[in-house]
Amino acid sequence: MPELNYSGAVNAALRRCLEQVPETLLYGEDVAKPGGVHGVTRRLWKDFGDRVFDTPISESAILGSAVGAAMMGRRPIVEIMWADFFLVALDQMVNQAANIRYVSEGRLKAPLVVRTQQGNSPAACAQHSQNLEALFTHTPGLRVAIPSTPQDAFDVMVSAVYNDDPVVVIDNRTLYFGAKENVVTDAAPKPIGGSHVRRTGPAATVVTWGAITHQVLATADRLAEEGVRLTVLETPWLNPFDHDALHRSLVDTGGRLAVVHEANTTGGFGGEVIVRALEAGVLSGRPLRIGTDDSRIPATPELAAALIPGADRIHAGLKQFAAG
Amino acid sequence: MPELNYSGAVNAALRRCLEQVPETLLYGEDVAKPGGVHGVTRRLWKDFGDRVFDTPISESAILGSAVGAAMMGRRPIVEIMWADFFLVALDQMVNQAANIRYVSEGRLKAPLVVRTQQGNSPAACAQHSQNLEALFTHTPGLRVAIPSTPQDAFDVMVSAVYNDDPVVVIDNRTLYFGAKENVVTDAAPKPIGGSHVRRTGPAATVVTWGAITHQVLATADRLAEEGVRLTVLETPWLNPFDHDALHRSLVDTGGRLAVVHEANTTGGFGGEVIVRALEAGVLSGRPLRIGTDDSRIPATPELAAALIPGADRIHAGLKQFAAG
Amino acid sequence: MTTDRLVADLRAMWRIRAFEEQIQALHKSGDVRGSVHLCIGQEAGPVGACDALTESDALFATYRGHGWAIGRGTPLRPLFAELLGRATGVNGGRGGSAYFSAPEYGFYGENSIVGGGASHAVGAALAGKHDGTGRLAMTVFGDGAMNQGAVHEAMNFAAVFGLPVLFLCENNRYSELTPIRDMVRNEALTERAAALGLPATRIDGNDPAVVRETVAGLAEAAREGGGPAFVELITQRLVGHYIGDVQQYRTRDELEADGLVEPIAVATAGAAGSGVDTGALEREVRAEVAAAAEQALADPAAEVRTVKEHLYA
Amino acid sequence: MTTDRLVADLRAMWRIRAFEEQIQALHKSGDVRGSVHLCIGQEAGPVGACDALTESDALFATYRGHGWAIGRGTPLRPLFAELLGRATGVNGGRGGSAYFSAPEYGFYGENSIVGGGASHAVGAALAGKHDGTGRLAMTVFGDGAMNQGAVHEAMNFAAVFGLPVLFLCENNRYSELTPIRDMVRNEALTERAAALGLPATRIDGNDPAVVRETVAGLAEAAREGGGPAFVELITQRLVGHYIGDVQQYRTRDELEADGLVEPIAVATAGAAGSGVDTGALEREVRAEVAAAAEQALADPAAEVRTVKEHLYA
Ligand SMILES: Cc1ncc(C[n+]2csc(CCOP(=O)(O)OP(=O)(O)O)c2C)c(N)n1
Ligand SMILES: Cc1ncc(C[n+]2csc(CCOP(=O)(O)OP(=O)(O)O)c2C)c(N)n1
Ligand SMILES: [Mg+2]
Ligand SMILES: [Mg+2]
Repeated sequence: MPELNYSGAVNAALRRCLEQVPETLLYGEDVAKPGGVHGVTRRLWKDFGDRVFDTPISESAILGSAVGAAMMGRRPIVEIMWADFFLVALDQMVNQAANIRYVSEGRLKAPLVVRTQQGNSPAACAQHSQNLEALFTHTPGLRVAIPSTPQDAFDVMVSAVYNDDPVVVIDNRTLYFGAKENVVTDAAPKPIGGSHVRRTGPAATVVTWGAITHQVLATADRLAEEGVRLTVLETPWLNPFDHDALHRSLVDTGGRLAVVHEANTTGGFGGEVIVRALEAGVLSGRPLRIGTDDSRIPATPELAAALIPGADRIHAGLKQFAAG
Repeated sequence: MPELNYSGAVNAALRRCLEQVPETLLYGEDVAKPGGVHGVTRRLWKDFGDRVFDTPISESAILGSAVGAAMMGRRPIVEIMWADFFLVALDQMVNQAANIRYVSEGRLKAPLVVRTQQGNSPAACAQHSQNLEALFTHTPGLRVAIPSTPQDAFDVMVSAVYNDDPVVVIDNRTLYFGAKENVVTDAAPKPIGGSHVRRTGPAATVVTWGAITHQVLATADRLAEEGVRLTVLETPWLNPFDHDALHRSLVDTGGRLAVVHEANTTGGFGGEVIVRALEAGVLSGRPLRIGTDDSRIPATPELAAALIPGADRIHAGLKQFAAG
Repeated sequence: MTTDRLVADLRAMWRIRAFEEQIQALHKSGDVRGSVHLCIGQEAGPVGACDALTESDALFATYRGHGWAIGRGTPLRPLFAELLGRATGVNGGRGGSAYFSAPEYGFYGENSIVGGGASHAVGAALAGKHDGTGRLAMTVFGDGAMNQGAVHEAMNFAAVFGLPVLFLCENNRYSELTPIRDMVRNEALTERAAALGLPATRIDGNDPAVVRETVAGLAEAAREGGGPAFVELITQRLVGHYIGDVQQYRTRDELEADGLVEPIAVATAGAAGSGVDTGALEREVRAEVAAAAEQALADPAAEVRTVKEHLYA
Repeated sequence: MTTDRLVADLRAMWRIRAFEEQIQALHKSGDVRGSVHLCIGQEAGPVGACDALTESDALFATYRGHGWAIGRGTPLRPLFAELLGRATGVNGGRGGSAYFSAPEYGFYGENSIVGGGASHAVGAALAGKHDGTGRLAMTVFGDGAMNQGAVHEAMNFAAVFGLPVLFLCENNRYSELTPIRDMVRNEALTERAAALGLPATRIDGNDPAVVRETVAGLAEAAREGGGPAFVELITQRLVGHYIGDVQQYRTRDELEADGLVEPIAVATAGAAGSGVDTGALEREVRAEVAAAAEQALADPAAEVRTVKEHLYA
């Protein structure tokens, strides 16, 4: 069982898929010879030849060619370097990839995986800081994942590649060079979906995904020391979303639900999670929603920190919520 | 007070703005000489010369040039023929227009208006049927309106043009040739925002926007005859959204909230409306959300009708809700 | 050209035209609903170009794609059925006139986003490089689509990787209601492709023989590793952009001139000159097409029961 | 060229280089944070091209835009302050290295989306057609941006409407870590613009005099109604794509060769040959730049209190 950090785990998953799934291709801007701007795809080009290649700065052609190749039986894995760049070619995801299976009445399919990364990192500009998962979760026909650990990064990628629909896998670049952990790399591919109960406690259920999960877990631990025990449910898959697990969990936590995400609050996927719980009748009282304040993201880290939920805000929010 | 149908009202508003606001420009694909594919911009080119012009099929250049012109003090009004086509150039809305004021710390602004129309009409294909308002309501920095009557279509356009931020105005083509009504065309421009209480009744508050409003109103009238009186709040502005009016209304309707929209349900703006009411503590019991089933939209009208809420589904849903 | 070939082409073009005219009639009668884009006047392109394609090749078209689907050999009945919203339609009525596919005939779909399908063809060729077929991919779009960035990206992408993709631009002089000459500064659209490194040629798109020969030659070169190529077919639509477009933006003179050069008029004159009974040919084809429409009309409606299927695997 | 001009150009280029080197140092010290794209080696472009612009003209650049902001006359202190996250920054620290603007100096902003700013320049020129200024707009982007559909659309749009827009492509041979020659089939990028109807020329982008003369000529033609034009500046960056890029993709030979032709080396040799004390000039500029950095470092931090302002009017 290799010890891998997040980027190493993604790399290992890509390697495994390239080895075991001959239909895979891997391409995007700077992913081959340079090994990716974050080094995630290092050495794959050396080992898999022309199945791994660099492309022009042409997001529409990257995504569109992946759609076309997938229609013909390939399983392309392509990279959009920053989630913000999806926006120059979102058509290929929403108008094209998402429609293919349904509109052809199942005669065609588009089993492609798009890797990207998103979110803010210190001094990233407003055009390199957005969290855009809600654009994809509002698009029927797409699958969406957003892992936060090396193991999940590995598993999500393998599941995505074996899945028969277009999947968007969203990393957060601040995770790439985090701590190493032992990663199981030889398990059979799992179906997509699922969630993890990362902490258990009766005070409330906190749902979270992506990089901010780590802050939520740290907060939960801190609160546990302060005598407040929370359940934390991490949902690396947003579509399919594990509403069942959440709703079961809410039974044990008195229907008290908090959602924490880095995306800006209004229209973020957190709202959907809350409404589904409400509709299912498993919610009790007012929920708590912690997201980035509705704003553009300023470059100066101290300014950004005033908008994006950090440790203190999450701690204060959850503490008050658990008490209330 | 002229009698105008919806398209006539938009045309009149554009004419008024072109007359009274010399900074305005109006352009897009087929909007000038042909007068628009739906005839909405008829004759404006004749009367305003080169301030109204046709463009290449280049959505990125249309939107981007509007951004640039707006930065320099113009007030461009541009058309994206179908909301679905935004997706080839969403960058210009989300990464560009939305950032300009904030990132420049108020030194620059981008007062542009983008007109579009959306939704399904009989036999429209999956790439011409989407309701995409949630993409814009999740984008801080943009304003979003979605009127349903000639008067609102007129007022929204005038308010949008006088507003200093980028505004997306979303029509629904099935409304263009509806009934005529007397339209006040000479009132002073109003600030953006606001909502209309279209029906009053104690059973519940129903929030709705866009073309489906007409079905909600017809349903409310039908239910009133059946003895169930609903409050219907139409919100032609989604950003700014009139949460205050809604929350006030909920006080009078026992906190019972239903939302009806044509956009697909998961991640639709309806969820946000519900969560805000919940967070504000003005919601009681389970709300009702009626939206299109999460799906791509099939071309055959009978198939589409099985997914998109129509009169019967809205009636049944609201009736059961009011009873429950 | 042999008379046989001429007759075969005329027949093939008539099949497309008669199909489109039948759709016009079915639209009038309310059986076909919604927005429909006919290719009347542009039949020579599909008839000439599809001959260069083998079974494993892939074609990607636009909303004006009925003729191209027929060109690839898709039978008429399931096409009619698709536009009529029948369960027997090529996509069970999900696609409709503007966005159907028939992959079993190598027709990988129309596209209702201008320029949206060009990069799909690039991907299909890319797939062919790895799946052992060496597949040629062809994509067709209009003159107006040349102004869409996605098309530029697709051509460059194919060029960089030397992929066997043929980009066919059907220049019918209009984008919806706007003439292309008003929307470009340089009307030589081929130069755009040439600048990206594609052999690019403008041809008479009204002559199926010219189209066939040109496309076949480029297809061969592409298959041999020569990379993508671009062909501009000069043609015209004799009808509106969509059914209902009354074409106020065109003069009667222009429409009349177009009528003189349009492919069926020209081929009919040629065939008649060789002694062919073109009237009989036309009647024969029309009967065949009408029969297909009749069958499709009798087919069962698309099943509402299954409307939620096929969103995901 | 006169010695005065040579010295002025060398001084102007040194101001940019010294600014960038100061940023490098401030990045190392942790005062400037995050991703920063330096234009070291590319100073001749802004120094030569900005001279063609008047006050009411508008310039749109990319993330590699420090030199262009300086070229337009933006003072150094508020630029340093912006990158240092100071309240006195040109955008109060909202923009940062990659996305700031200084409209009071005709600098309408960097852009961190490749190709994202090209159409803004088109709009600025369009505005000028209606606001009485007849404004010229200039946009600068890299070689890699030529593969972005948005740039193609912007050039075509400007061409169709004959707008006075100068499209400057700084060809430094790389897009991030990938050479442009691997990403195009035809390396003559000017042909792309020419195909759209723009006069297009490739020039030595390392010589400020050549840039000045070319751009001034095209600017004049554009102002006189000649429409947009395209210039490819052949240049090089002497540093990584961003601070921290160790450039494993470049050989030592290549970097050495670049060092021989880069603008400051060439201009220094020229000036020294005319008897100029280039060492003194360099020291003088460095002192000025260092002083501006010092001042900016002493400026107050961006105010968190105001972080929610300016989202909407
Ligand atoms: C991205 C996008 N923009 C606009 C449209 C609307 N539209 C549909 S067809 C068309 C004209 C296309 O003209 P051309 O490419 O010449 O093809 P033709 O219809 O003449 O075959 C336009 C603008 C669209 N479908 N997609
Ligand atoms: C739409 C988009 N795609 C990708 C990127 C990532 N990216 C940033 S700079 C760059 C390379 C650009 O190269 P070039 O245009 O040659 O400019 P240079 O950096 O050499 O000045 C890339 C791919 C981006 N910022 N925007
Ligand atoms: Mg055309
Ligand atoms: Mg470059």
